[in-house]
Amino acid sequence: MLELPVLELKDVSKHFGGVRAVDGVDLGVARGEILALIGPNGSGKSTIVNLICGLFPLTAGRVVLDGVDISGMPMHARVTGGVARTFQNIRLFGQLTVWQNLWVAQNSGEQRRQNFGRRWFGGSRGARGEVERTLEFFDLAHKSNELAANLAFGEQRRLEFARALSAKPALLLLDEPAAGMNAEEIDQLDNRIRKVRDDGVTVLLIEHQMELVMSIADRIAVLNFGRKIAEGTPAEVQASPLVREAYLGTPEIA
Amino acid sequence: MRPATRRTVAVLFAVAAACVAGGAEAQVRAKADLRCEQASEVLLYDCTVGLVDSRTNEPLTGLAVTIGADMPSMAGAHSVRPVVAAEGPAKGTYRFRLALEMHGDWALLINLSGATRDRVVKVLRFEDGRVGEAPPPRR
Amino acid sequence: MIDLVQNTIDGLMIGSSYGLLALGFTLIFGVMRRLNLSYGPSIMIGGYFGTVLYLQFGAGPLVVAVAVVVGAALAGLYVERLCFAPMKAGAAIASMVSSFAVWMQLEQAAILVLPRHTYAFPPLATGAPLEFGPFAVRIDHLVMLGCALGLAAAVQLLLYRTRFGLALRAIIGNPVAAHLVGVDVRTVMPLAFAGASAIGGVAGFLVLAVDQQVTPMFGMWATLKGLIAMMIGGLGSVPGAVLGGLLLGVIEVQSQWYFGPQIRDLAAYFVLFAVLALRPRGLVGSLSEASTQKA
Amino acid sequence: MDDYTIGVLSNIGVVSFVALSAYLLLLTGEISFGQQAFFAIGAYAAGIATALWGWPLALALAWGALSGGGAAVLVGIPTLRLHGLYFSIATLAFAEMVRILFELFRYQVEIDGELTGPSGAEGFRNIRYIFDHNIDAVQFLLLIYALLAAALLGFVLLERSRTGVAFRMIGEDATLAGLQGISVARHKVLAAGIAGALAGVGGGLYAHLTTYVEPRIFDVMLGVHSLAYGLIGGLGTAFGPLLGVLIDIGLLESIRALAGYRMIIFGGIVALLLIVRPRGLLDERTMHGIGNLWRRTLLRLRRPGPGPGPGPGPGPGP
Repeated sequence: MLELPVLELKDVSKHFGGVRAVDGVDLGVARGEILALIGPNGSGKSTIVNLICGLFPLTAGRVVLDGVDISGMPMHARVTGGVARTFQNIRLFGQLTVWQNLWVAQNSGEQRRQNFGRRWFGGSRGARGEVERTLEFFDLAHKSNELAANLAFGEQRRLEFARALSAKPALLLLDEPAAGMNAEEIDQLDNRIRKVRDDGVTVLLIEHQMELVMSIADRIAVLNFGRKIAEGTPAEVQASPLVREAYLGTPEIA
Repeated sequence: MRPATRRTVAVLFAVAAACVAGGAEAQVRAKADLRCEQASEVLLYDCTVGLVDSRTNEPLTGLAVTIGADMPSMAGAHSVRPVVAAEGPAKGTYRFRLALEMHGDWALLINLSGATRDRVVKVLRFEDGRVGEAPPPRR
Repeated sequence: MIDLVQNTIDGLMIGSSYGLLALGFTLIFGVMRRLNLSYGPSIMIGGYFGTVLYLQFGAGPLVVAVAVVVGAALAGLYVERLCFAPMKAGAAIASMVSSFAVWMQLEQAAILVLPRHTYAFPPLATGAPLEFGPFAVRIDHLVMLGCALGLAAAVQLLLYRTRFGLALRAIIGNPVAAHLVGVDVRTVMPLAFAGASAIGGVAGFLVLAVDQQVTPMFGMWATLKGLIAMMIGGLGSVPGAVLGGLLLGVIEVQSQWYFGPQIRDLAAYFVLFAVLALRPRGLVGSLSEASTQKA
Repeated sequence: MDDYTIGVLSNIGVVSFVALSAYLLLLTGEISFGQQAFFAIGAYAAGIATALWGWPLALALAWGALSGGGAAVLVGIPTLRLHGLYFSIATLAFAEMVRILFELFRYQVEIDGELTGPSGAEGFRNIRYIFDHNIDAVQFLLLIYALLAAALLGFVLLERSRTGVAFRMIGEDATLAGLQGISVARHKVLAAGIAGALAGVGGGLYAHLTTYVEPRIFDVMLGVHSLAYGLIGGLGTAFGPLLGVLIDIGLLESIRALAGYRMIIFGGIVALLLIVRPRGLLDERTMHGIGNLWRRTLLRLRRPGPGPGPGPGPGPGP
C-alpha cells in the first residue's frame, strides 16, 4: 500500500468486565475504498465503530486517523478531525428541524473556520448552500423545515446519512444503514454510498444485508467473537472456510 | 459587530445612562419604631409605627404610608396585599392592621411617600398572641 | 477526646434518623428512578395527623406513631397518584416538578388546618439519659437507632428474600421485561411508594418526638436531609442510605460542637458537594447500574 | 397604575430573570436547583456596589452579572461531568453553601451615620439607590422591563444561532451532540456562565427593588420555583418561563380571594398541567407549529395565490 491508510486500528481491544468484545483487531482502511465489516451478531462490529468515534475508551491498542493517533481524543475532536457516523438505531434530534440537524453538524475543521464569527447570527451563505445541496442529494429538500421526529422511517434514515455527511468527513462509518429498508430503498442507498465514495469519502460499512455488501464493498473484513477471521475481496472472503464456519446456518453468505 | 448587535448595545447603554442620570440629592432618611400586637382574631395584628428623621430625630408627619408584608423564606408566596396606614394621635405615628396568612417571620416593608420618599424594612416574628424581634433563623 | 467520642455517639443516633429518611427516598428513587420532592412534606402531613390526635384527644405515643406512619403513607399515595402514576416514561423532570407543586399544596394544607408556627408533639421517652462511664445516651436516641437499624435490615430482607422484593428489583433492572414476565408494575409501584413514605413516617415520628414539636418547615427539612444522606451513601443502596445518614449525623454534630450551628449545615453541604464532585456514585455502590441514569 | 400593581409587575420582571436562568440550563438538559445562588450573589454584589462603594446603578448591575456569571463558571467546572440528579443535587449543595456563607458574611461601613452593609443572617438593608437618586417605582419598572426585553432579544438571537441549536442538541442527547463535533463541556460551561449572569442581573435588580435582602430569601424554594416556571410555561421558547412566572405570580395575585387556598389550587393546576404537557405549555412542537403558521401567513401575504408551498430556504430559524 503506497498511500497512508485513512484509518488504522492497531491491535485494538475492548473488554467489558470479563467479556472480550473486541480482541486484538488490526484493520486498515485505504483512502477512497468501501470496506465492509461483517460478522454474526455480537461479533464486535458495532463496538469497533464506537471505539473509532470515541464513544468508549480503548482497553488496549491504538486508533490512527490520517497518521494521527486519535485514541485519547474526545468525541467531538474526532469529528473535527474527519470521522462521522450513523447509527444502527436511528438517533436524531427529534425536536429540531431537518435543517437544524444538518446545519449544526457542519463541524469539520474547515467549516468551523468558515463559520467562525457567524455562529451567533445565522450561518454563512456557504453553509446554507451546503445544507441545501445535501438535502437535495438525499431528497429531503421539501422536508427542510419539518421536525426530525415527524419524518417517516425512511426519511429519518436518509437524514442520519445526510447529517453524517454534513461534517465533510474523510471517513464515514455506516452502522447497518439498510436495516428496515425495502429493496427499492436499498437500491437508492447503494447508489448514494457509491456517489459519496466517488466524491472522495472513505466508507467503513457495517451491514447484514449481504447483497448490498457484496455489490459495493471493495474489500470485506470478517469478525467473529471479537477477532478478525478474514479479510479480502468479496470473492476471497466468500471462499474462506473460516467465514463459512462462522456463518453456519446463515445461508445468505453462500 | 452586526447592526442588530450594535443597536442592542446602544439601547442598553441608553437605559443605563438614564438610570445614572437621576441626580443624587441628600434625602431625608427615615427611622422607624414598629410595635405590633394581636387584635381580636388569630393572625390579625394591630401595629403602630413611629417615624422620625434619622439625623434630627424629628417626627415625620403628613406622609402617605403603606405597608407590604412578605415571608423571607418564601418570598412572593405569601405576600399580603399592602395596607395603608392612618396617621395616629401621636406626632409621627401611623397605625395599620395586618391580616397575615400564617405565623412566622415576616418582613414588613414600610413605604413612605409624600414629602419624603423612603422605605424601612422591619423583620418581626408573629406568633399566637405574641409579636417579637425575629431571632436569627436556625433551621 | 471525651467530647469527640460523645459527639460521635450523638451523631450516630441523630444520623440514624437521616438514614431512615434516606432509606425511604432511595426506595422510591430505586424503583421509579424518579425524584419525589414531596417526600418530606408527605411525612410532615403524617406529623400533623399525629399532633392533632395528641392535642385533641390526648393520644399516647404509640397511637401517634401509627397515625404519623399512616398519614405519611396516605400522603405518599396521593403524591404517587397525582404526580407519578400518570406520567409517561420520559417525563422524569415533569413528575419531579409536579411533586414540587404538590409539596406547595401539602404545606399550605397543613398551615390551613394548623396555622400556628409550631405545635407540640408527644415525647418518646422522658427518662434520664443512660450513662456509660463518662458518656451519656438519650433513651429516645437509642430507640431511634434501634428502629433505624431494624427497619433497614427489614427492607434489605424484603428486597432480597421475598417475591415482592424480587418484583421490585425486576422493575429496577428492566421495567418492560418485568412487565412481560408477569410483574404488575401498576400495583407494585403504589405499594412501593406508600411503603417508602411509611418508612419516612417512622423517621418523621422519631425526629418529631425527639424535638417535641412540629412545624411546616419540617417537610423541607426532611426532604433535604433524606436527599443529602442518600446522595452521600449512594443511590439505590440500602446499606448506603444508612451509612450516608450516620455519616451525615456525625459530621453535623461534630461541626456544630466545634464551629457552631451555621457551620453545621455548611459542613453537611460541603461534604455532599465534595462527594459528588469526587465520587459521584456515592460511598457505597448502587443497587443497579441502571438506577444511576438520569432522574 | 397603583403602587401595588407596579410592585407586582416589578416582581414578575425580576423573577423572570431567575426563571430564564434556570430555563437556559434546562435547554442543555440539566436541572439546576441552584440558580438562586447566583441571584443572591448578584443581589449582594450589586447592593454592595451602590450602597457601600457608591457606584452608579448600571455599573453595579453589570458587576452583579459578572459576579453571578463568574461564580457559575467556577462551580460549573467541577460539576460538569455530573449528569441528571447528580448535577441537580450538586447545584443544590452549592446554593445552600452560598446561602449559609451569606449568613456568616459581615461587611459593614458607616454611611450617613448608620452602619450599612450585609450583616449575616440579619440581612442587608438600606440599599437605597432608588431613593437617593429619586428614581420612582415606574422608572425602575421600566428599567427592569428594558433589561428583560434585552435578555429576551438575546435569547431570540441565541436560538437562531448555531450555539443555541447546539444547546438544544446537548439537551436532547449529549452523546449524540458530541458525535456531531460539538464540544459538550465547553457549551455547558458557556450555558452555565450565561445563566449565572442572567440570575446575577436579576438579583441586582431585586436588591434595589426591595432595598433589602437576607439569606433566607435565596433558599431552595426560590430555586425550585424558577425551575418550575420553564416547565409550566414551556421549554420551546424563552417566552415559556415568562409565561410560567406570569401564571404563578400573576394568577396568584389575581385570585387573592382564595387566600389560604392559593397554593393548594396552584399546586393542583401545575400537577395536572404537567400530566397533559410534560414540557410545558409552549413546548417545542407548539412553537414549531406557531412558527410554521406564521411563515405560511407571511407567504400568503407576500404573493397572494393558492397553497402554502414548501417555502424557500427557511434559514436556521426555529
